[in-house]
Amino acid sequence: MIHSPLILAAGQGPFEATLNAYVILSAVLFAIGFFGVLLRKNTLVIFMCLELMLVAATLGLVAFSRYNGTMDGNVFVFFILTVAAAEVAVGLAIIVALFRKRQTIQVDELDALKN
Amino acid sequence: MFDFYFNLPFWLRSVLQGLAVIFVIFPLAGACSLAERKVSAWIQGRPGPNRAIPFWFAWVPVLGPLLQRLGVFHLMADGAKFLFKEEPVPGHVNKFYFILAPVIAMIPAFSTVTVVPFGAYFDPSHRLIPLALANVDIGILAIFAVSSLGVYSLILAGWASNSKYPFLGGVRASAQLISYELAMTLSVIPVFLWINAPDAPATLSLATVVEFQSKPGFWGGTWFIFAMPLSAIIFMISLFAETNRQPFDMPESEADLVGGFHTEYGAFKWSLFFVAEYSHMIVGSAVFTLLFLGGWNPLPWLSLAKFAELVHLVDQPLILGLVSIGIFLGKVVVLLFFFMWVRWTVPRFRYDQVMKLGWQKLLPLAIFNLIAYAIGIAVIQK
Amino acid sequence: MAVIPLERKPLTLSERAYLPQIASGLKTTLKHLFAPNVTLEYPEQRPAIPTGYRGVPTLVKDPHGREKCVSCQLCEFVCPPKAIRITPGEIPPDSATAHVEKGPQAFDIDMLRCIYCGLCQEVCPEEAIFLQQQYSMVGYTREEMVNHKDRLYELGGTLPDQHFKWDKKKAAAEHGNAH
Amino acid sequence: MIAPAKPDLVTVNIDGKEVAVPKGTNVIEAARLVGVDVPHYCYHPKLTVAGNCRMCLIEMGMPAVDPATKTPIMDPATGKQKINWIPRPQIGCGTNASPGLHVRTNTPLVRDCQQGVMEFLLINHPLDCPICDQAGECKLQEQATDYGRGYSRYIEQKNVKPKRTQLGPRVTLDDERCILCSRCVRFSKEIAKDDVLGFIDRGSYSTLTCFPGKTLSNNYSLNTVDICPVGALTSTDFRFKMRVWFLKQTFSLDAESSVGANTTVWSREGVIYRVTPRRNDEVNDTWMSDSGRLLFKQVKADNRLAGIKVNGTESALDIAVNAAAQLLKAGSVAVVGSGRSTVEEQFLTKKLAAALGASVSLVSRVGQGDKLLISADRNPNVRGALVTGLIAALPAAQLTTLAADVDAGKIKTIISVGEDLAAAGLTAAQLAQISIVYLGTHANATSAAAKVTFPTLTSFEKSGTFVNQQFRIQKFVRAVPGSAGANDDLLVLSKLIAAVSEGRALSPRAPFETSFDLASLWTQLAAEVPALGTMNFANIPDTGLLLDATSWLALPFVEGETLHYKPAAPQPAPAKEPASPPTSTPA
Amino acid sequence: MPAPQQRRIIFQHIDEPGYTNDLACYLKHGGYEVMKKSFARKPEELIDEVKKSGLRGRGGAGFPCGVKWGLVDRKSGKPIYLIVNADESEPGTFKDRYIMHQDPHQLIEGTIISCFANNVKQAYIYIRGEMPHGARILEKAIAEARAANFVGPNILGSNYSCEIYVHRGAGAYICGEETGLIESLEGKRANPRIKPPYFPAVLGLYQCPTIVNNVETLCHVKFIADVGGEAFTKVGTPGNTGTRIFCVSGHVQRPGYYEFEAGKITMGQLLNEVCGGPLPGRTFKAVIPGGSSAKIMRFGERYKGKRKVGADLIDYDWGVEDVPMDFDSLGMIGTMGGSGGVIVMDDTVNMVEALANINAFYSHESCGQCTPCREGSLWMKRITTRMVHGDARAEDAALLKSVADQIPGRTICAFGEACSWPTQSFIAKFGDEFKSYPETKKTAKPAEATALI
Amino acid sequence: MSDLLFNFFAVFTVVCAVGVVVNKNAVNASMCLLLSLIGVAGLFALLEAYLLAFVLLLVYGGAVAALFLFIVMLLDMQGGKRPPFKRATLVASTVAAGLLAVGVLSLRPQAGQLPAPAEIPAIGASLKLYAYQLFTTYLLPVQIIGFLLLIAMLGVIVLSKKFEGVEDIK
Repeated sequence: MIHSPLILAAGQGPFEATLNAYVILSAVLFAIGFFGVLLRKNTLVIFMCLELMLVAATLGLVAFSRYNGTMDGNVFVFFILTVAAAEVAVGLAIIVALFRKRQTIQVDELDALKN
Repeated sequence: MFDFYFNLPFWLRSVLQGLAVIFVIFPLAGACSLAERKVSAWIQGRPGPNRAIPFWFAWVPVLGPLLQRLGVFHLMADGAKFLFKEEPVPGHVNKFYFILAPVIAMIPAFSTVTVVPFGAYFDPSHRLIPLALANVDIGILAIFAVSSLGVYSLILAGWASNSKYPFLGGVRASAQLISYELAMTLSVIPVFLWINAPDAPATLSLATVVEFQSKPGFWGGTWFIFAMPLSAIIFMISLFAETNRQPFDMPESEADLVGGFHTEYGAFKWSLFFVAEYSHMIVGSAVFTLLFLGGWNPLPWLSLAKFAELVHLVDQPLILGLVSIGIFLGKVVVLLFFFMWVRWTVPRFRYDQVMKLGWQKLLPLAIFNLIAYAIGIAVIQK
Repeated sequence: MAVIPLERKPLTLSERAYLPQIASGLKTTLKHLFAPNVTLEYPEQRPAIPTGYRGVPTLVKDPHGREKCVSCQLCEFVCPPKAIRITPGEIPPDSATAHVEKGPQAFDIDMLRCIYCGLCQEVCPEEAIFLQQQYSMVGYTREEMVNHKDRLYELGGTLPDQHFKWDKKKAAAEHGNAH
Repeated sequence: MIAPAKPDLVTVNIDGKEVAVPKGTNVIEAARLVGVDVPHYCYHPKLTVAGNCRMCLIEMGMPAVDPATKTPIMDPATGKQKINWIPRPQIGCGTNASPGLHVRTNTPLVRDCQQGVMEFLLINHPLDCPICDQAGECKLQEQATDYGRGYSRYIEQKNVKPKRTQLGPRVTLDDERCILCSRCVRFSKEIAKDDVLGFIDRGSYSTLTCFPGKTLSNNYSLNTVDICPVGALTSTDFRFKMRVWFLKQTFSLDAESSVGANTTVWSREGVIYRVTPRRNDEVNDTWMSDSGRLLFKQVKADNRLAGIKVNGTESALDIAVNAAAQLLKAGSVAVVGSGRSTVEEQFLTKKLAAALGASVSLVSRVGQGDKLLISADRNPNVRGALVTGLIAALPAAQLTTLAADVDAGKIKTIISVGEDLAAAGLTAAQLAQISIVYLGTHANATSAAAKVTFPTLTSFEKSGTFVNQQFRIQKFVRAVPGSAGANDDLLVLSKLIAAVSEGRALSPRAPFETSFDLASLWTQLAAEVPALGTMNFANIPDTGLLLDATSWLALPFVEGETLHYKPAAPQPAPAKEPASPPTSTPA
Repeated sequence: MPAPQQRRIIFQHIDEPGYTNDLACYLKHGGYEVMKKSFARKPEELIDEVKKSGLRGRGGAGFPCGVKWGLVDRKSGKPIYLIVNADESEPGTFKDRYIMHQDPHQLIEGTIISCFANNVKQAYIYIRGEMPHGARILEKAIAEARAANFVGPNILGSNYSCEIYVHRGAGAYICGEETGLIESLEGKRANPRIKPPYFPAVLGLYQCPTIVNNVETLCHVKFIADVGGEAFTKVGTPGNTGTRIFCVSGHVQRPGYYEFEAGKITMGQLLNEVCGGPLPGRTFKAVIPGGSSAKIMRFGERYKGKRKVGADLIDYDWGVEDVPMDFDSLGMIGTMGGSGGVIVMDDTVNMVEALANINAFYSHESCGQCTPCREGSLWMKRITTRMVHGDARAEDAALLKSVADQIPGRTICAFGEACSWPTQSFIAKFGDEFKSYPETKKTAKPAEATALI
Repeated sequence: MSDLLFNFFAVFTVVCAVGVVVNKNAVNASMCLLLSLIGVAGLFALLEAYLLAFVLLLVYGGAVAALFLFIVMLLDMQGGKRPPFKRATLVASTVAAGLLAVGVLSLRPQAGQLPAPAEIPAIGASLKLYAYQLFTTYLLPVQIIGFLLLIAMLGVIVLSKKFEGVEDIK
């Protein structure tokens, strides 16, 4: 059996996919997304990282839902997905509009509020 | 016999199934290309490919010339040619994605096949068991989900080619595929609304759809194409668009884009795109058959079960299975022919017309269709 | 000129729905699907070449089998893709056609260049070069695609015209004309 | 020969256009000045007027003057002096400009005359243009299209006349094509002074032929071919070789003697087919010698040197240049230049000699001048060597001094730029004694004996300038690409100079730089050679440019009188301008 | 109106019984007296007399002799030559031959007088090569005259020397053209020279001023020197002074040469009365009044116009018979007096065949120097020959006329006119015969005459 | 078996997620995002939420990531240059990573107390349950989400439409 270091960190010995593992994974994914948002200057990549954070959240929700035997989490994932889709659509539209106006989407270059 | 198969280890079964997919779909797609050439030739009043024949086969008295006239060997010759041709990779491309794109094209094309049921047989307890490689409960969703990934191959191919026309082709492909996915999805919802009556076990399984169309009674035995013609039309049109078939083959329209997204491709990589396109066609046709044409049921109001009784095949699972597969494949083949038929009938749209049709015609129509059927079903099933 | 604007007739519902039109289109193509083939299966069946067809340029001989070309090189001059190359030469005095004085030593037409325009035939003052009915000209090498003089004569054969311009000249020279 | 200070010009009116021409100019030439082309066959500007083709018929008139009162009669309609038009058409070639002459060249009468004459000329013409070498440059063809009626009304049998007559070793006659313009007869009589051609028989049966027992074999016989307006006289050498419309024309010079006759080289795809004279009224009119026309054969000669050789083995240019430079740097070098080299090459030869500190000698070639276009000095460019300063005195026929030096052991190495040392008086033993670097075009004793041989280009394969006997600098342009293995003399010389002057400063600009492209070489030439002043290669007119020859008039040149040249008696400086025609200045 | 009597000036003694061509006989009839008389006068006076006389050249063109002499360049310092044009070869003309044969000394005397008048030291008699007999007679006569010191150095002690040489021509019609004659005399092909610049009066023989006069003209000069210019004008009519010799040939009863005062006799008188009219049973059809190159006249045709008589203009309306035989009247009706060779044709003659004969002559005699005449004459000959040989086409008449129209006025010498005028006039007058000739030829037997062509 | 798959998908997802962050090339980044999403979908499948897995694929894989890729290509920018990390960033990152590690480790002790998945019935695949929940308990949010979607759609249309007049002001 292959043990990923990540999973090994969550428990001792041969690991079973417990809720903890999913939560940790979710947290790590969220952290990675967060790092991305902080570190990257490219609006598009930042946006992708945002999506990554959303997905991390859904992963947690699904895992909780699964381990708790309720539907609530799953239903919320539905909402999240819907909102995410809407967000992406609007966000990308804004980015495109921005690019058209400024010819750049680097956040450090987008430092003027007007024009 | 089936036991033997089911007793095999899971991984071996997976491998076997995978191989089956490849070895069935690949030649089938190839045959489609031949069929396409033949159909186009016949429609245009010419004989079509009828030259190639291996020298050792030319001696066979009747069969040889016949197969030659049918152009069967062109299929092999083409295949061999694609395999052995030099693989050109232009210097200006992004090599990684350039090579990746045709591979990606294959993945959704082949994986969707796994969830398509293609026949049925009666088990010893006279239960109708659908034949599928993976009979999942959410079949249609799986198909939509996985086939929607096909757009990546086009986008990547167009972008990685790093030249003008492929890029335009890729852009067109992505926009078109995303646009028509909406109408397509919406058009099938009435079908599942219908079959998922409040008291029925909720499912998205395609086998269930077929099962529903094999029930006794008028509404049970009817095919959905009669019950929901608008859905069927919208689905069919969207299917054309999703598979990049004429009149929707804007991503590869040679008149204005040379070859579209695959302009820079040649040899085997190019053939992969084509196999993928034909696989999409096959899967699309199969799904249409399942959803609207009663699947493996021979005729409307004549379900496979009744048919089996009529011809006394209930106890012959193997034969009945083959018969049902035959019926199913027959419908698929007719649909494939229809694809080709349309191709040589309807001229290609302009790109703005494609978009207009997708967003301004089909999408409202699908929504209207959905609402109407939702109300209708609600009223009926109350 | 009076311009009469014509209003386009508004489309009917069925036309706007488009599907009936497609259906009728499909009907048409289906009809053709079962119609017999109209094409010619080329290597086995050959088309009937119409008169005036401009095939491979060839050199022809007169009804007595004599060379007509006098290597005036007008064809070489007029040839748009410069496919013709002639090496002129003097006809030896002991030849039967010595009175023609000049004839081609070599006459090459590069069929890789030839565009079958027929200007050579048009310009030929001796009516020695003709674009005849030969239309398929193939070879495996570039050299094979250059038609040399003997090949050109082989392709061209003999044409039954009755000009005999040089015979008349010779007869006049032999007869002479007294003052 | 001295042009009058003020030529008396007369004003004539041609087709309504006034033009002032020198008195005595005929109507054809005057019309040419106003851009009117009067068709003609027998008229040739350098021959007497025969007036027999009747093609140049024009309408002529003089202003009307009352014979009694000598006052002009005015035309009330136009308010100008009335013109008395002569009802009969007049020939343009025989009508000289006189004050007030009025000429009409496009009236119905004139056109009718031209059409009639064209028809007459064509009825007995064999019309065998397809096999006629003149086709393409045939006046009959050209004027038939311009002035002919376009179809034939003649159904009778044409005259039969002798064909393929060998008039001489180089000229073939087809009498059927002859239009009896008599240009060739007049040329032979007036220019070549070899009156061998004439007509026999009468009327339309007139036949051009040689006088009994004579042949057209003088050294100018091919000029009759050039001036023949139709294809009657053809060059035996050029006969049936190539159509003229394929040939590229390049301006060149006859390198046969110091006359420097202007020529046109006709080539196609790198092959020269013929050489014809080019009109230059100051040098050769429109003539050239037959011998000069054959010079192009040297381009494809069998004994042409093919590859650079070092000690008998094939070598590359740079290696050979280094090998030569090694030989030359060893000292005791003599340079043998050539009167056949171009001015540019002589200039570089001089540079090379200066770099080596070597003496320069030239070889003279003196033959019999024919008083027409071959002068006694058979080197085309001895004066170029004088102008560039390569030599200061006229060369001797034999290199006796050099031979003595070789015998004395003073000379170890000779570099010869195009001269055969064996022919110039060095014995085989002397050749064997020394190292020879040879630049030349053809194989000879020197090339055989040479340690390093550079094949170079003939005058047809390179561009350059010659200074002729009148001290007229004339340029010629490359007609065909150089033969395989041969290098431009200028390239070899400049590389040699660079190689031998390595690390040595020998001129104010050090290290010595030179280049072999004419444009930059000419900036250097103009800067360093005073006589060449502000010239450059591009602005030398096609007819050449007279140089100031004052410094060299005292030298005893060997040339006798030729067509446009009278030798100036050697006289002490300051000398007058040499008796030569007025300089034609570039337009 | 009956025909006037012959007025024999040139032929005064010719045909007289017993009149021989030797010097003794000539002297007996007053020979060389005029010469002696003239030597007493100044040359300028003689020229003036000739000018006054209005003598027109008898060679064919009718150019006034005095004017011709006046044009001679006397200032150049070059010798002046006189050439007697005895190259009489116009078909239909045979007057000079008779003068030379029968009265050579008259010619020699006239020549010497003319030479004296123009200060000519050398004169040439250029006699046609086909007249060897005439040449011999002339040579003998000159030898006699020289022996009598009528020719040669210091003639009769007058301190005036003049040599006369007889030059036999090369036997070509074109040698009768004065510049062609000069060329021939110089020993070259008789190619006429271009004028300008080679006017004989300026650049003639050996590029010297040269006078070329016809035999008959010089004989008239002798008469003028005798009687004076004023008296000469009394003979003939104003503008056409002196007598004319008509050489009548063809279909008349009495062909021969007749000398009449110019303009005093009409064509009808000449042919009907003097020559005895047409042959029995025939009628006149056409006549060529001045040698074969003159334009033909058709009997039965009327010529209308105005002419000047004295100061008045009077109408004329002539048939052929009414035309006075002088240069101007003949010129008025579109033909010319020419050399006086009157060729008569009656109704047996087919005009196509006649023209074929004439064309054959001219194409044979064209020198070949300049294009229109060289090619045109042969072409016309070939057309008429072809017609005669039975291959006539309806359009040949138009073609012949078109070809003929392309020649005159465009050649170096007058041969162009000479060879084209017959064709032009034949077709103008007898176009119907040409047009119908294809049919004629089919019905009629080949004419004997065609053998000539 | 499922552990193996979990491990595989977990590592795959994380690696791909890291790829999104660190990739210079935006195309690579979006492709990594796609792969990461597929990994998450696999995890969903492991959690027996098949429906969600495919919806995730459909929405995220089929549309969102494709849109990202589309925009990346349309704007033709290759990710842009990543500015060199400043020291402050490095320090902050280290601290943050440490905090994350602490958080992860803090979860470890509770491992045993959590319910085992085997006991729980698979509910994520049941379409009916979703429908039931959505149209009963969460009806209001569904309406709100629907309204949100409508607003977003309008917003996108407004944003992406070119207004000539507005452009002219500039």
